[in-house]
Amino acid sequence: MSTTFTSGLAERLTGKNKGDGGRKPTYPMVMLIIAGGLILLSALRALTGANDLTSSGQFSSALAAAVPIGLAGLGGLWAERAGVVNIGLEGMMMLGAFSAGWMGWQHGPWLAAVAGIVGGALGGLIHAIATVTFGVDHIISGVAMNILALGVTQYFAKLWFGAEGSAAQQAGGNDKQSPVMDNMPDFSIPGLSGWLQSVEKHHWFLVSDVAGVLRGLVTDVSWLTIVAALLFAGTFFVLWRSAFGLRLRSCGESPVAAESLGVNVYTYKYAAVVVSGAMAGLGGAFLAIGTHMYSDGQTGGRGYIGLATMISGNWRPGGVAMSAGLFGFMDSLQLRSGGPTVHALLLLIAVLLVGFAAWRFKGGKTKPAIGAAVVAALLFVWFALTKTVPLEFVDATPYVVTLLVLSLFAQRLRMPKANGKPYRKGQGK
Amino acid sequence: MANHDIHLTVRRGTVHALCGENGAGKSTLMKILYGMQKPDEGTITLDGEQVALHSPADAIARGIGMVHQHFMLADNLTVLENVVLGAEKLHGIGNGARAKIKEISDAYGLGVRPDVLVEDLGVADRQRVEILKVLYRGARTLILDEPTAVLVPQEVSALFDNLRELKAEGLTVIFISHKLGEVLSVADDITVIRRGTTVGTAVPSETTPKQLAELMVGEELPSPETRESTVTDTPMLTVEGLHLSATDSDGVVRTVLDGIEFTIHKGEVLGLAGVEGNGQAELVEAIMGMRDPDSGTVTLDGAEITHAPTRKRREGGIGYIPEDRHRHGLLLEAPLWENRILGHVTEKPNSKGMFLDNKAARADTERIVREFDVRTPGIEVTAASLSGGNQQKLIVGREMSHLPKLLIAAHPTRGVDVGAQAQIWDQIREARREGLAVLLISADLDELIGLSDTLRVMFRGRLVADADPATITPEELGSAMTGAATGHLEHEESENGEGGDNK
Amino acid sequence: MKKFDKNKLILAVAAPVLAIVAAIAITSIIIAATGKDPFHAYQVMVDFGSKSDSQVWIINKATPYYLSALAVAIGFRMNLFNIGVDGQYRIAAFFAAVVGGALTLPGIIQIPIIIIVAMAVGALWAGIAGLLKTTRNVNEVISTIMLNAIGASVIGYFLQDGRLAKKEGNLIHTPYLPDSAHFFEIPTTPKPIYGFVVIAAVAGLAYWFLLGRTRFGFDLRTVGRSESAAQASGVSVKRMVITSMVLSGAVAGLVGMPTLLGVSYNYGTDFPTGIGFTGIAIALLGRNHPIGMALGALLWGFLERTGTQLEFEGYAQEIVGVIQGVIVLCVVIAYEIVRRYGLKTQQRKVGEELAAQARKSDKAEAAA
Amino acid sequence: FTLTACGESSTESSSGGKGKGLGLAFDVGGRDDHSFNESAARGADKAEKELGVKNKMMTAKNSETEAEREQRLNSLAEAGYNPVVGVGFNYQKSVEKVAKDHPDTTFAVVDSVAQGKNVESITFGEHEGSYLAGVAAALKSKSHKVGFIGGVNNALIQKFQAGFEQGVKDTDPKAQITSQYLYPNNDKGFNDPAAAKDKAKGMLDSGIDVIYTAAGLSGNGSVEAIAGQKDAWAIGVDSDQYQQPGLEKYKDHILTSVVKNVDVAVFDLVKSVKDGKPITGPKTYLLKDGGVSLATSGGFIDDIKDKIEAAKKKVVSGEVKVKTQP
Ligand SMILES: Nc1ncnc2c1ncn2[C@@H]1O[C@H](COP(=O)(O)OP(=O)(O)OP(=O)(O)O)[C@@H](O)[C@H]1O
Ligand SMILES: Nc1ncnc2c1ncn2[C@@H]1O[C@H](COP(=O)(O)OP(=O)(O)OP(=O)(O)O)[C@@H](O)[C@H]1O
Ligand SMILES: [Mg+2]
Ligand SMILES: [Mg+2]
Repeated sequence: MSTTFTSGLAERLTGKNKGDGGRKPTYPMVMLIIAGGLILLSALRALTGANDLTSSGQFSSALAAAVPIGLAGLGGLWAERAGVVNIGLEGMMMLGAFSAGWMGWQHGPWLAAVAGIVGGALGGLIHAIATVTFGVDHIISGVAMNILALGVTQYFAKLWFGAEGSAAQQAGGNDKQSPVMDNMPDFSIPGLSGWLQSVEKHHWFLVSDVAGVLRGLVTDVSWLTIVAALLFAGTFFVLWRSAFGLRLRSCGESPVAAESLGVNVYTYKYAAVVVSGAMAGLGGAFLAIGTHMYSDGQTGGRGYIGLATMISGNWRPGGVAMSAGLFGFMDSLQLRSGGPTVHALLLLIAVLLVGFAAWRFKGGKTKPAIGAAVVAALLFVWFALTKTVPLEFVDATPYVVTLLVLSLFAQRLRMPKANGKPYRKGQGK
Repeated sequence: MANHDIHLTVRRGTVHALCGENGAGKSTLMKILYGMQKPDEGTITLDGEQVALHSPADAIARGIGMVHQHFMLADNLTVLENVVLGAEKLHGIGNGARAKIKEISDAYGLGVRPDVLVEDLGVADRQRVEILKVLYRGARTLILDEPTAVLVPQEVSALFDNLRELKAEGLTVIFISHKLGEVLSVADDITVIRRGTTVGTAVPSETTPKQLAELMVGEELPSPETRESTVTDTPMLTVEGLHLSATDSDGVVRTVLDGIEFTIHKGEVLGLAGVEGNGQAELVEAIMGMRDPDSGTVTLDGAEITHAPTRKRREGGIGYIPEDRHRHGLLLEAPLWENRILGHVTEKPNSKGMFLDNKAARADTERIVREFDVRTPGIEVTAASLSGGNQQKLIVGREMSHLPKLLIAAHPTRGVDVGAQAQIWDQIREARREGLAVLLISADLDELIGLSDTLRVMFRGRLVADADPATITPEELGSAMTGAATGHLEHEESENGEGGDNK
Repeated sequence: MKKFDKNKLILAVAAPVLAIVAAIAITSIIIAATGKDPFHAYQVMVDFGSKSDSQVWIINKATPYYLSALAVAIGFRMNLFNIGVDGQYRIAAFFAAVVGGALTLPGIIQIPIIIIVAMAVGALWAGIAGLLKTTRNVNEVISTIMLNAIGASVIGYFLQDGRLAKKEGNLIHTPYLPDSAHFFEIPTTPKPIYGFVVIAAVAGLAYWFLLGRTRFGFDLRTVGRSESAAQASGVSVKRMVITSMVLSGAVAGLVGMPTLLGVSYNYGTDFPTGIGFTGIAIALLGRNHPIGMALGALLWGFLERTGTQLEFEGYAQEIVGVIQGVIVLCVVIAYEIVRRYGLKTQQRKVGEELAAQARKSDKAEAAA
Repeated sequence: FTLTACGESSTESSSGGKGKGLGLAFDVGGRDDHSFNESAARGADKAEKELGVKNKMMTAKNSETEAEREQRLNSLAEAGYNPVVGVGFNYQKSVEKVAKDHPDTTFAVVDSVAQGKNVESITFGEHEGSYLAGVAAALKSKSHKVGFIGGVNNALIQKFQAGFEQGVKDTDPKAQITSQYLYPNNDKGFNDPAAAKDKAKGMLDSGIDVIYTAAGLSGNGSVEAIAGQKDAWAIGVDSDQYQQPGLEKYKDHILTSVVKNVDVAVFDLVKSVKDGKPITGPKTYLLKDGGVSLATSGGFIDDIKDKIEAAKKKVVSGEVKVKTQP
């Protein structure tokens, strides 16, 4: 999958909500774009023989990789929709992962998820106190939050998991990791999964690809993934279809106006940031539950990436889901199949860039068109002359992709208007 | 203290006007009535019942609604969302609410479309949304804080028609303004506030504007009128064929300035009239070098500066009193002396070569504070702690200290009290006598007419009309501002300047 | 006038003191809650920290921290959040090590070349973020975070046997710098202080002078205080963004130098990471003030030096991380409280003074 | 001239007498890492039990600098611990430096070669152990496709890869080997089970049925993925992973583990110091010294025991020379 494709899609999905239509995506349009993407991917697979591109395993692990990032992004969305920038997501994820590890080995994965939510929410609460009550700059508070969370989790991990002779240590815990917990149950849609597998095996153009993708999404799916999906849908309904959500968003758009209409802005900001922490915490818990334990450094910067998905997802749940999906896809692609498969993607990106160049050229923007065409040509050359991509470059793809998406589309993104701005009660003009 | 010893009684079913000069405490009083600020002492009685208003929610629950001086709208939300916000319980946030909005809008002829984004609306439309917001909540008492400040006269009379209709329905309207003609034309009762306290009441039918003004100010009103002409033949600023387009957030390119041509001579004040948002701000920014025009030329004192950077222009002798002093004129958290350096860091006495000369800058700030009567205990306090008027005086002092050839003054006396206003006018007049050219932009048409040597009207990015300030009336100017009249505006003697003139 | 200055001083000291008191209180509660005596822990730390070799160690440790904080602070002063100092100093140190390892020149030439390469590479890497911000409107927080990760990959690619590095046992590193490139040391007992501390001090001084005493510094601070006012005053905000990003990156380039020129003499897989993030904490702690940041860096060094010693007394050294986190959080909150309190008192004073003036003139009028 | 910092130095005031016992400085994993730190700790425990030598263990923090490692070793030496062992190749330079300042203390570094009169450099024949793992993998694979997952692409892990590949090739020349690393250059690779799980799944999906994972803690992830597939085998590393409590559920899929007996080396060193004849200089614990071995718990390789023994003999005798680089 590529930059231009998904972000274009995200763009459409998340475009400005212009009343009666305008750029609001229609259902058939979304389906059309998804179908187009699939056809491209299948063509690429058929052409390069990189079968893993659309295998069920690939999509299944992409989904698992996307969930924690997506949850962090969703957490960011909650906070920023209420006007509070949350760069402390990483720290809140750490707290979530830690709490989940602590609860999980004693009481199982479900309670671990709950503990993760609580742990993250506590982090959110601290961030809310600092930013909302005390009016500390949001980014500064977030950075402080990350430093604090790191210190606290490491300290308590040593105390609670690694103490000599403790029950936790006996059960396999140590300074850096919790004892293991049970599996989170998962499910497959019976019948469907097996049937899809048989179709997938044949590597028929498009048909097998669709089967692979579908199978990846319906086989061995953790229940927690379902919860995450529900949270995405729920977020949309709560924020865009309920009075609570309207009030919350109004705090991010114009807190002074909200205040003048009797909305207690502080309350909504608090609620949003705490929910934000809870989501990030659940993301952390998902990591811990997935590997059956908390371990030091587990979050690995996913909180920051979550922030990036929120931005490239244009502060909309659909957009966050799409860009988290892209990240998950790239991440699992490089982990599962390494260089050669990513190598195949060069071709796809080159083709899409040519399309982009043509589009810009038609729109009369020669400069970006030429730029894209040159990059496309370079990619073709690179593709033709090599057989694989160095692991280091593969490693960096998600980050490069984010930078690309942002630099191509940042101008079109629309963040909540009062996001990151200080707000004090009764001090509006 | 913003308010003390306030006594205000409003009769049900009337329009009650509250007037007072800038900073008199009108807004503060209304914020108290609306529960946004807490009074230290005193009581509020509503329909014979003593009430305590702790938050706007309390006020709303008691049928008080307020349209603020600065609009309280979220640009990125739709009209519907803005209206139902905080009142979701009444009719939900969906179709019920939409129907109700249409109903109210039709009943009072407000013409509000519920699904438009607020950012796409003009000022008058926004104000109608604000009024609808209040009515939607079933308010029986409406507070309108300076609703006419941003409207052209024609829009004002439409608004007044709306207000009369509301009154006929039995609603109570409290209406704030310091435009006395307006007040006399629409109000049933008038209360005057000065320095945070009520100084008297008046009955419109028995009061002249002059009496009211003196009650308000406590002294003769100063006049912005320019007596003798000092206009010379030497062009100072020449703008030719200026065209500017801007890309909005949707990537749509719009023309904001089109074919702008004018010349300001030494010793001339050119007044630019126009409803806000018609390109005046962009024109100023183009002349200041903050925006780069697509075509056309700007010439300052014989030197072409069309694409020169802002700093070059400032060094070349342009002084700038910005429209929004907090955004463009000051560093609020910096001490006064650093604010004195702002915009003139490359000039004496602020720097020597590449290095700052903090000592000299401090000394010169002391001088400005003294000569321009900036009321401050010292130059180390932050700009934020000064009142708006004193901030403005500091800015004027700073810009005048560098002996500009051209002064761009955008709303130079907005939000400034009468004393300071007179002082600023004097400064401009005096410098003009010494050959200063001034581009004056003001929403206060009296100021504009009184101070200018030449008048131009801007509408939708073009200069559509010109007029002679000696004869023109605010109404005539207003009709050009709405695009109803173009070309050279001639004063028609037959018309009587009803309601627009306060002298 | 004098009154204000005195108040200002009190207010300036109030915040860190408030924060440290709060931090000690919170940490004590945490330690006590785990059944240990917090005061004994502090005593151990103070005792050990006051030893001469500890002092040398702390200074050496604080030097890169200080440089990192300076780099971060340049951004902060103009409201740019350069989260990317970490990536910048690493990629800078790497290429400086490569260049330094390839040349053999007299020290007087070799050392400046290495330092200049480091500053240039750091500036370049940071400049990307600046450029993306000004031309493509990409938020620098996100872009620098991404660039950190990309920088790590770039280093990873070149830091391999046969590319720009070579193997020594299980370590992989760039070729050793020649002896001529070793930076001087200040001979103290029992261990020397790395000479780069002098450069750090000079950098601090230059930072103070540049920002506080030059036109450029004024412009930079203006942008930090109000972008719109800066623009109207004639500062090219875009150019300023790029310039300060580049400047910040150049200083970030220095961060790795004490290690490269004084300790490791090569860039290897064991080159220290994370100093950029520490720099953020210290810049916050020191409030972007050159002396405040120096104290902050020393405090960090002190905590890290003495934290290890706690292990011998039955405490967990990880408590240091908690202390650091709590201090930073308390400091940012305390600064905000004090700032707001200061502004309020000042406003009140101005109001009072004006009211007094008004009363006087009213009286005069009445008398007349 | 010489400046003197104020106050006495901690050395002058250190109360630590000599002979406090063994000082162990771990890398970030810590003593219970279920891997080779734990193995080192086992050696220390054994020394305490059998020789009555006490010990002190300290663990590194994340992203440390040279100064911190030096300080840790220094503190241990000054507190009177002897010998002082740096577990992990990151300690190489710091051991060299600190050993110079404490000539009367014996130092050791594991997995690296350090210079110094009073320094032992303990290295292991990981490639030899991995060679045997390769033999076992080749014999057990039904699909003739085997995989290797390394945590971080560094020289040490490449030794595992080289030995394994050679073992497979020598046993089953037509077997296909896929060798991949989790991270090119980031210690996160030793601590990212989720990544290893994905990697292993990818390999399994491509038909590989035996996977050897040399990635520290990350290995748990690949074991878990392998356990999800019938007839697939995992080969563990460092400790006998069949015995590991956290992997209890999957142990039926753990074919064997290449065990690195750091405990043997540590015990030997402690004993030598206690006996007054400290071991110094480089010492490589190879297959023949029992420094590395193939675990047999679970009994899954009992059926191919003979062939493995035969391979081991060839290696020990030098008939087969195992490469250290792929
Ligand atoms: N909370 C407060 N407590 C005390 N004094 C205050 C407070 N807020 C503002 N002031 C005083 O009010 C003035 C600040 O005015 P502000 O900036 O609100 O002016 P403004 O409304 O724009 O002024 P103007 O009425 O001249 O337009 C200062 O004199 C300040 O001391
Ligand atoms: N809490 C307060 N304490 C003291 N002064 C205050 C306080 N709040 C506001 N002020 C100041 O009191 C003055 C009255 O402001 P207010 O906005 O009520 O004036 P106004 O009559 O509405 O003027 P305008 O015509 O400019 O709208 C201003 O100078 C303001 O800054
Ligand atoms: Mg006012
Ligand atoms: Mg007002």
